[in-house]
Amino acid sequence: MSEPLLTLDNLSCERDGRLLFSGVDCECPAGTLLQVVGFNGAGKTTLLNTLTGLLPAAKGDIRWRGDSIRSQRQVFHQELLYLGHQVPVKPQLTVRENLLWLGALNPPVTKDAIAEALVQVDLAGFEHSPSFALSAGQKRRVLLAQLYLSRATLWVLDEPFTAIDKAGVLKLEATMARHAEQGGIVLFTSHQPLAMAEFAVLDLSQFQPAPGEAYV
Amino acid sequence: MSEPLLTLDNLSCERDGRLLFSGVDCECPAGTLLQVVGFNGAGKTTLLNTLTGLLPAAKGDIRWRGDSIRSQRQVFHQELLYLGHQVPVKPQLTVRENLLWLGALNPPVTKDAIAEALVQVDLAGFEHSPSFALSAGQKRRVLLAQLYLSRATLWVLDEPFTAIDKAGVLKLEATMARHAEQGGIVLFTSHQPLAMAEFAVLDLSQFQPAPGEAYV
Amino acid sequence: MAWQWFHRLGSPRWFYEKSSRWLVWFAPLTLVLMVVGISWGLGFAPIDSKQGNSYRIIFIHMPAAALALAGYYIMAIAGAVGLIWKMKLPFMVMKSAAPIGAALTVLTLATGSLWGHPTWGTFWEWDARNIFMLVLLFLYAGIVVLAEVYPSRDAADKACAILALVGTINVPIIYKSVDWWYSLHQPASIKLTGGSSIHPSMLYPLLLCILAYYCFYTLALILYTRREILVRESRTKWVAELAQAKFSQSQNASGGAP
Amino acid sequence: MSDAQHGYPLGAGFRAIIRRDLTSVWRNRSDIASPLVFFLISITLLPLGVDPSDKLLATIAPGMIWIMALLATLLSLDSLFRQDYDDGSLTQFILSPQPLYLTVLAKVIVHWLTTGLPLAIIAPLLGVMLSLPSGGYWPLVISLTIGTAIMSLIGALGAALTVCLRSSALVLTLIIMPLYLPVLIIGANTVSSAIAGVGAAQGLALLGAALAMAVLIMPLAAAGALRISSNH
Amino acid sequence: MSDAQHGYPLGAGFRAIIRRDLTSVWRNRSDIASPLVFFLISITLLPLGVDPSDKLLATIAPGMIWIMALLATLLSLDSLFRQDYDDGSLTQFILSPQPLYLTVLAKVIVHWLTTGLPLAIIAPLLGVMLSLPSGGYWPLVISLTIGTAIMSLIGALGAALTVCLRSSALVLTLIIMPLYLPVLIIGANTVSSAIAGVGAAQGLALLGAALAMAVLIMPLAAAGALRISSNH
Ligand code: HEM
Ligand SMILES: Nc1ncnc2c1ncn2[C@@H]1O[C@H](COP(=O)(O)OP(=O)(O)OP(=O)(O)O)[C@@H](O)[C@H]1O
Ligand SMILES: Nc1ncnc2c1ncn2[C@@H]1O[C@H](COP(=O)(O)OP(=O)(O)OP(=O)(O)O)[C@@H](O)[C@H]1O
Ligand SMILES: [Mg+2]
Ligand SMILES: [Mg+2]
Repeated sequence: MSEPLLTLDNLSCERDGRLLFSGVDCECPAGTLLQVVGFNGAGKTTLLNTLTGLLPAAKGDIRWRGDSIRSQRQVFHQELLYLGHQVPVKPQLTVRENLLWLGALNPPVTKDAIAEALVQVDLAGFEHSPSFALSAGQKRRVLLAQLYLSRATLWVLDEPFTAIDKAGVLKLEATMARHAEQGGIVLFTSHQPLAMAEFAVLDLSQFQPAPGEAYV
Repeated sequence: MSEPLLTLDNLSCERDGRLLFSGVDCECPAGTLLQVVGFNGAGKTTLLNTLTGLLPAAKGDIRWRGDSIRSQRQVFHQELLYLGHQVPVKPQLTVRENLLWLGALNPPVTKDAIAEALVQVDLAGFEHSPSFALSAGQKRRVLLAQLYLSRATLWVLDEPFTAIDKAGVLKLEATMARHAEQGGIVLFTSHQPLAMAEFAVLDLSQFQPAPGEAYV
Repeated sequence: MAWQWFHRLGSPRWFYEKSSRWLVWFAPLTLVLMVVGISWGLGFAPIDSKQGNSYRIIFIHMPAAALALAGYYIMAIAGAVGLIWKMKLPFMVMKSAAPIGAALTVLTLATGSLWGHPTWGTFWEWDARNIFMLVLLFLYAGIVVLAEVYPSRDAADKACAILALVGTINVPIIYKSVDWWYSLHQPASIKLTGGSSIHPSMLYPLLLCILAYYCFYTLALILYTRREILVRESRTKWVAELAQAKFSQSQNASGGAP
Repeated sequence: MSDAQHGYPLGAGFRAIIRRDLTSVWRNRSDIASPLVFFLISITLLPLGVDPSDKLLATIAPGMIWIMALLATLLSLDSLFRQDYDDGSLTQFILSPQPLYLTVLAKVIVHWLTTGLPLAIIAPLLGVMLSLPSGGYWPLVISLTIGTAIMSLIGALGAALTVCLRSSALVLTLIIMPLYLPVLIIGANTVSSAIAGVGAAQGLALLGAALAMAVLIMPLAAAGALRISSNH
Repeated sequence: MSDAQHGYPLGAGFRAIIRRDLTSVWRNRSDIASPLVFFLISITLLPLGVDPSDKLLATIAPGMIWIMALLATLLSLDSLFRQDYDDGSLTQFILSPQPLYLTVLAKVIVHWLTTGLPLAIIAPLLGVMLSLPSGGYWPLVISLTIGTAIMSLIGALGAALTVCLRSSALVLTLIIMPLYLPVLIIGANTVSSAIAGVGAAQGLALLGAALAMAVLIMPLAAAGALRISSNH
């Protein structure tokens, strides 16, 4: 087997001193498509945030291409695309202007690439609409357009299907599967039943601390 | 058949001068469980907002117990519970304090009723947690606890299943079905496939204006 | 090894248990120093020829002013140590130092105003050092408030540390600029000038008072930090056991009484 | 279920909002402290920026204290409805059977209790720092007490009108300032004339009348403005 | 895909943020107008609150203009990172390979261009309203230009520290005011000494040195603070 790109090594996370889960081990070689599941409050969002370096881990380590992410933050971030709960789309800017700045945070984007990405998320024709006049689902689609612009290897998506209609969900699943096929890694959370054929599942419910051990 | 409680009469809505849908007719007698569906941007949220009186209708009328809602706003609001995209939960207050004020906007709530409602939404034990320390799904559950507190007849729920885990979705569906059985009305939107047995569907895609007619 | 020792020092539990032992002799010592120093200054030092008895406020006022300033640097250093070595205890020390420093600043301001009434004829004068003290109070207050309002404790610690560190650059700048501004506007103040003019019979009690204040400051810092440790670690096992022990002790005591 | 229409308790929502907002403020205690701090600090800035000789300070003291109280109130206004708007609470207020007038009034009362009143209480201290002549203290406190209440009421209208704007803090200033001017002029004058020995009764009477009018009109106008802001 | 590691364009994100923020401000044009309006109005309030005789006004003019510029800057700070925090843009900044220092610097530059600079440009007008003596105009403009830049930089730290607080506007005041004091004192003095004929060179040199230091330190500290605020 190919060497794992991303490794979670005995990872534990806590919030305000309360242990959420502990001892998560996981190796993701290129081509991984992994759904993180668990009940509300299990710690999925916390796991994803820790993985990207936004939150500190309580114990354990996260390695990217063999080295701890803390020692190579900038290199790691070049290969990372993170889409969270929140929608960083400025209401007063048009759809295209939003993608221009979001894109520029990672390697350069062209206007053509943006037009192409907007077609992919069914927002063609909305390039010049101000973003405050979009519906909930359309706003999230602007965010998802980044999937078609980014050259990142690792996609970390927190509930990417929120507010997306049925056709949109199917298309998004296909895109995620294709990224994995092409040697990328997709980690995502979702509570919805999915139509995709093959993906791994990491169930956080199994890593919860025993009743008395949340506080050490 | 029993007389309809809620009637949409040839309803059309527009946003910024663009016609979203037109000619929606719908009668909801007691016991209606109606899902509003449509692609992203079809106008579901707009329809629900118009229905509750938050947005003006472009054409047509909304009647409650036979009279236009505009002529009897206060009476109508006493029988209405609206849960939207947004989560009016103050981060600095505890879960219980939030439900106390939310509940007080409608007929009085007791602390026991709140404790009971929190058990229903699986938040028992979180009464005194500050709300900012809740996960996305837990925050929405605080909002949903209102379903168990309210005495309203008409429930209007915009994507109530967002961020809720599988067990939670099943329970919520059951609650909605029971409310309808007991003579209430539930209008909701959702893009998720549902497990519920019987509910009516209003597909907004069928009421879209013809290509040239969005601007009149 | 030295490093091991250093990291043990960072452990709140270790500090809590050790400091229990220190307090046994340190607290009485501080008390004695305070009583002796202040009663010597207020009761037995000779009367000042120009100011009469009102000058005696200096025994409370001057050490408080000195410590209020020193306390800021102690707080900032604790914050820096916490940030650099990612230890919990220094942050707790930093957080405890803020209210103590603020209290000392208030004390300086209050005693200064009291003193100002007989000497300047007014409670408040826009004098360089008064302004500086007022600004120091705001600097402390900023840290106290920030620590209070931050939603998460870890974040609050680091944020306060950053603010305190930036403050250390700013404190001398503020001092200088206030001084500069003041010298442009007003003639020399009515203050007693320089420590050198002080007679030994007043100097010794003053020095003793300063020593007593330093001890008092350390004591207050230890007590506050211990409290902070208990609050933060309240849900850990060792605190639970401690509470259990205390509880059964008191239970035994009350049980044994009849 | 139609029994909900009868015996509907009007005061419940009013009390709940007051309790909610007071609890919120208490949780974020800095909310009370902060207008005070702004007030204190900006008064402290004064002698730093201008020549701090006693006579000059005493001349400008009543005016400056009033101006700074006005600015402090203004600063705290933006947050009056902001959070309720952003998180959808406002929608719930509007869709609740409680009259919106009462809800707004509840919020204004909490706002005044937590900003205006503390300002008025702390004002004498600042008077000392600016060497305010001794005749001015009581008129200062009373006029500020009434004046800040009027300003909270007027401010509610401004906050309601601008709540749907992204960056409202300063548009608010523009809308509200002209309405605050008369309050400022009457208030500062009341204090000055008390110091000059002319007596403060007339000024205070005027302020009282203005307060009565503001209580009647402003929450109504603000409620209307909120309905408009929410619907878009 | 590892070629992304090579030839990574550093300036792209910096320029994109500047362009984005300028466009945003231009869309909400009131954002520029509003600190100006606050500045104008509060200076206008002055003669209403205090005795408007020429001599008195001229004495307090440099100090008052500086104080009001400071307050206007302070008012506009709260929104510096607020929206980026609320909508998750900040997370994207932090997770982007662009150095956060540059991103913060870009935001500070836009802030200064849209608040500080206009204030400095309009200041002479206010000087006329307060009968500022003629020697003071140039020192006023130049000292304000440099001073507002320093204040934007310091303010970025305050805004970054308070961005995760619910009601930050006034905690911000508390934190920032003491840090602004030296700038105010030096700035106001520069103008006064120029009017007194002593010359403004020393004050301006001091301000320049402070600016250089602030450019180096403040965006770094603010970047650290943003990482802390975002991670909770
Ligand atoms: C609210 C008013 C006052 C404040 C904020 C204040 C503040 C200070 C400060 C900051 C120090 C410096 C301590 C040091 O350098 O180590 C100090 C020392 C001192 N103050 Fe005050 N002071 C006030 C009023 C007064 C008054 C009214 C007097 C007497 C006329 C006075 C007499 C002294 C003396 C004698 C010292 C110590 C000797 C020296 O360093 O010069 N102070 N005060
Ligand atoms: N505030 C607004 N101003 C102007 N136009 C708007 C506004 N909000 C929404 N729209 C437009 O109205 C249309 C319908 O929006 P609405 O939010 O009702 O859609 P929806 O059916 O709820 O979609 P979704 O499934 O994404 O939630 C969209 O095309 C959108 O562009
Ligand atoms: N900012 C915070 N401070 C303290 N505790 C928090 C914070 N955010 C979340 N928590 C706690 O951490 C736990 C996990 O939260 P997290 O958001 O990771 O859950 P999740 O698995 O993503 O849930 P969901 O399915 O609802 O999104 C929750 O129980 C919550 O109470
Ligand atoms: Mg989550
Ligand atoms: Mg919608």
